[in-house]
Amino acid sequence: MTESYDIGAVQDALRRLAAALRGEADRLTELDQKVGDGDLGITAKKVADALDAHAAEGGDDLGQYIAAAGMAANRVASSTMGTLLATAAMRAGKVVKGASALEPAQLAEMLQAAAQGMAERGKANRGDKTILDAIFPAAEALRDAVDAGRPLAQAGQEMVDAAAKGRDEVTPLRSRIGRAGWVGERTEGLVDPGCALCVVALASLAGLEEYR
Amino acid sequence: MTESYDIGAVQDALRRLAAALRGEADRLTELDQKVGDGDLGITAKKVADALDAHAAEGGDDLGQYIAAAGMAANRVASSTMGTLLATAAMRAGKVVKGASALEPAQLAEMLQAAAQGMAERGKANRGDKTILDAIFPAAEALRDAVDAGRPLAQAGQEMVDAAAKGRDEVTPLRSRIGRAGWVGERTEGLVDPGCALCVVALASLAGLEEYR
Amino acid sequence: MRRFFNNPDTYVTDMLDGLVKAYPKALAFGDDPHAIVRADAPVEGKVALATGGGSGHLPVFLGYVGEGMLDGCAVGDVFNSPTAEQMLDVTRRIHGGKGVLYIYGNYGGDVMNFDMSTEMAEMEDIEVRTVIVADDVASAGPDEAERRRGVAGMVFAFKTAGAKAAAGASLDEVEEIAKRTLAGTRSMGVALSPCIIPSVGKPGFDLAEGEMEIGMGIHGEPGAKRETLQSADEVAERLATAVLDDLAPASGDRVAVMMNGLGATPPEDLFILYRKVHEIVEGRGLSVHKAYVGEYATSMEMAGASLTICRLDDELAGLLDAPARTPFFQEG
Amino acid sequence: MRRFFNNPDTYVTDMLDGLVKAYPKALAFGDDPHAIVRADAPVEGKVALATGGGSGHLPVFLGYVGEGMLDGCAVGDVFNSPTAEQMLDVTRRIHGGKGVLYIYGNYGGDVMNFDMSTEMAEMEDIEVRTVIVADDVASAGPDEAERRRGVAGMVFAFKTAGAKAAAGASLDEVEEIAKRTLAGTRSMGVALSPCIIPSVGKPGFDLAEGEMEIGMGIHGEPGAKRETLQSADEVAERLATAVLDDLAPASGDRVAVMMNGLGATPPEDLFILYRKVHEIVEGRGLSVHKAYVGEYATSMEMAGASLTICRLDDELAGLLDAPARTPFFQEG
Ligand SMILES: Nc1ncnc2c1ncn2[C@@H]1O[C@H](COP(=O)(O)OP(=O)(O)O)[C@@H](O)[C@H]1O
Ligand SMILES: Nc1ncnc2c1ncn2[C@@H]1O[C@H](COP(=O)(O)OP(=O)(O)O)[C@@H](O)[C@H]1O
Ligand SMILES: [Mg+2]
Ligand SMILES: [Mg+2]
Ligand SMILES: [Mg+2]
Ligand SMILES: [Mg+2]
Repeated sequence: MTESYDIGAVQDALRRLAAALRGEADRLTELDQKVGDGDLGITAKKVADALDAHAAEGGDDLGQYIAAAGMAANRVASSTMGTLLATAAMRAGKVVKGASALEPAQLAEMLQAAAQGMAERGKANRGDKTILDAIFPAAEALRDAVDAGRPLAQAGQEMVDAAAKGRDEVTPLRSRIGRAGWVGERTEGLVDPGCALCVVALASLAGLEEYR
Repeated sequence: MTESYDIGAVQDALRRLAAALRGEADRLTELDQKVGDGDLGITAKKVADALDAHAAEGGDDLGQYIAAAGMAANRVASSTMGTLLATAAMRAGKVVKGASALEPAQLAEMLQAAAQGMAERGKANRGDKTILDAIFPAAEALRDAVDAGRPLAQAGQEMVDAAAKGRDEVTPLRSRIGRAGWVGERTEGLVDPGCALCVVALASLAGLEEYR
Repeated sequence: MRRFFNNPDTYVTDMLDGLVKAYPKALAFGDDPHAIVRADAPVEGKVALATGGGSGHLPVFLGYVGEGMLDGCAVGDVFNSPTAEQMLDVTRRIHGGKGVLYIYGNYGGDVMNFDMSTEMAEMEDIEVRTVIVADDVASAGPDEAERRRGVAGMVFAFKTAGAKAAAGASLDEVEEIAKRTLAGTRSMGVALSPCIIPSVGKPGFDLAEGEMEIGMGIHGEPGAKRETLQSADEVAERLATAVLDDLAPASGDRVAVMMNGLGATPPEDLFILYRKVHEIVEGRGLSVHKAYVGEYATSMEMAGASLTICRLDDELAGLLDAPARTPFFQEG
Repeated sequence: MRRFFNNPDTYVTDMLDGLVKAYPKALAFGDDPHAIVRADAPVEGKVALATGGGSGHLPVFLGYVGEGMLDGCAVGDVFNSPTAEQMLDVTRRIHGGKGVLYIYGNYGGDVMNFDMSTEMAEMEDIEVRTVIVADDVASAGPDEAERRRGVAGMVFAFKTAGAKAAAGASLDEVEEIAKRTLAGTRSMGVALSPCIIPSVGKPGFDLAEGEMEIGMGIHGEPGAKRETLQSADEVAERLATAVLDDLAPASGDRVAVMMNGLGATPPEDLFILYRKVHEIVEGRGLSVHKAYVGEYATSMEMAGASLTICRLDDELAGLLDAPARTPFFQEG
């Protein structure tokens, strides 16, 4: 028996993601206040509302459905993170266009497309201390676990662990891009808000809500 | 023997007027600060400089020469008083156009033309508490004294006395025109700055420099 | 003072020097650097239009000198009248043989100096007529409307009379258009901050954050009332009601509406005010022929806005739409 | 806050509503009220031009939508990017069959959203090209010029590329004109006060009276240096020197010069600055083809100014002079 996600499971995942973003909004704002303009919590809440609204509607084509969730997020949040999250969802949806159920290999492919989309959209490099430093290791970990045939629950745990490890590895570094790039030296030792959001988001998708 | 003024006497009179305006500038500023915008001393000094410069040049036609003094004053001072003084000089000059010497009757006619010119220019009425309330009585007193054949020195004294009396009579009243008109009630009991300037100016022209 | 200038004494002459350097094909000096005329003045066979007044209100006054509007402008020091001779200088240079019309705001010093200039021009056989702008309903009641101050409404008279003159009309006709325009024009302003005359160096009055002065004049003359700042819609309603009640247009009338910024108010805010004004104007059964939203008559860095409404007939509407080209104003 | 608005949440939509009410013959909404297009869009057979960005900079961005300039604009919240979908809405409405050129300032959020919109438009077979404006020499050195912010210089690209498109040129040709214009365009600004985002309600930074920040960005991004406010001539010299040294035009070159006010700075002050800039420009052997003095790109009620210089060849000069009609900008 292969594990697989249908529309109901996707809707549940969106709702878990929305709840997590909303729950962590204040912490994300605090982190963004230190290195940016402090609007990341607002973005998280706006995106959460859009995802909840989207989850209330169904859809046959899961690819289009997930891409449309990205569009919905961008419609309410055009900040950097709003745009990156929208791009991620649109790219993830694109690779499974036409699917009515998603299997583990597809999930891994989707996360890689999402990471790749964020990289193309933001034109940042790994090591610039952005969300890329969390999402790329996570995508690689998920792909490796799925390729090795490990169960989805364990693969999810490995994905989130990798994201958190990526986040922590860049914390001592200096931000090199976006608003935080202007703050320079003072960002050393501070958690990148985008990385923090990435861990929260992936944990909720994997059903590991307590993970931070 | 009739008393008469030639160009040299007119130049001297302009210089006396300039000196008096300059000497009283601070007092005029103080008076204008109470009821207006406090620029009357600046106007007085600017006019004084223009008159001194004009007095340094000669002229054959005393009418044109005096009218030109008015133009010179207006060129440097376009405030209410600058314009009224310029008008007064232009009108006074006009009635003696072509003259190379001025006799007492002409002086009286000139002062009446000056007063009339100020009234037409400013469209104020006697009793509005403006310079008109000093210059009209002065012009009438001069005319009466000259008509009665009294010596010019005495006629001048009567002229200045009348100006001062006019000034003092309107002091208890409320200003009804110009910037002071906006101050309203609070002008009651305060000397009208234009009246004060009129007394100073006429006294200097009459050679009564100590008169205030 | 958060301002750019060199010496307060050369504030106006530096400004005028920069202006003529910026627009050498459009504007020229008279004999006096305070006399600014169209570069192609005089336009022979056309009635000439002149204005004048203190500096500090750009585009009023000299910003409206150009094709289809004014021929010349005498420029005084900040908030001070130019001299009669400067006005005469302008008058001589723009006279194209068909007379000169003066249109300017109702301020004592300006009136006296323009009157003096008129007398001097007439001695040189130049026929001069005068139309005085007194559109600010906050400055005096309807019973003494001739005492009112002149504010942004003058721009409508510059435009219609300028277009009429450009069309070859006589001095009588141009004068009549200016009068007809102003008979149907009313304005009122609200200030949120004072402004600073460079030679003075500090604000002429106080207006705290969160306060507004309804009806304040463009030099800071006291208004009707100082109050707590209200929402844009409420402010718009106050201005529109005062202006429309005084103008009393008939339902079905066509109007031009000017939502003017006094200096520091962003255009964004002006459109928010205009939005409500438009609703109120239409709510009274009027139709907006044309809207003017932006800075047309300012008071240096004063924050605030004024509303002007001008009732139009067919001829006035056509004259508003006629082409005009000045460094600050273009139409058609 | 000395400002007029209703609710901070409706600041931008109220503003846009007022704008379309004021200019109903010129401007129209797309499906989304943040999409503003020419009332006659799409112009069939013409390359379409679009821009977009945060509100708070009028006339930038949407003020340049009109004949001879841009076809549409996506409008974000104050100092915030519009969304990709709003840009797509504009793109769809203005596409006249010959492709769409995006010209906008170099800000992260705008770039990402325009890129996303491009991808979506291409899925609908609309060809989209992008030219990013990065003219602010204070924001990065010449070695990393592509990282510079986009400021008032974009107006020159709107004008030349818009005129080229109006003349029937292809997407390649229009894109090339925009690039050529910007390759010769440099800007730098100086701020004397902060501005206030209505939803924030207080200034984003402090700048005391008597201080100036040379090189500050139009959202208050830190500049090169905070100093004591100097005379207009000294400020003009600082800006002109920085801009000209970076642009390095050859003696004999023709240039367009824009002396732009950031919001609260009176036009009078801008002409005083321009006067000195003009002298410096001519002193370097350059000739001023055209001067633009006024508010072209603002930051709400910020006091300050920016200087932009654009090197021209014969074609670019002709395109600058070509007719244009927008609610905020007219030429010819
Ligand atoms: N060019 C980029 N590419 C990828 N991620 C970026 C980029 N710029 C910023 N980020 C991420 O976005 C986060 C900030 O998001 P957000 O607060 O929405 O930005 P802003 O407020 O500047 O628009 C940063 O912590 C970083 O992880
Ligand atoms: N319309 C008027 N007609 C005659 N005199 C006037 C008029 N208005 C003001 N004045 C006189 O002018 C004096 C003020 O002169 P000045 O300070 O130059 O005025 P402002 O500063 O208002 O231009 C007043 O004290 C009054 O005597
Ligand atoms: Mg942020
Ligand atoms: Mg942000
Ligand atoms: Mg005074
Ligand atoms: Mg005065």
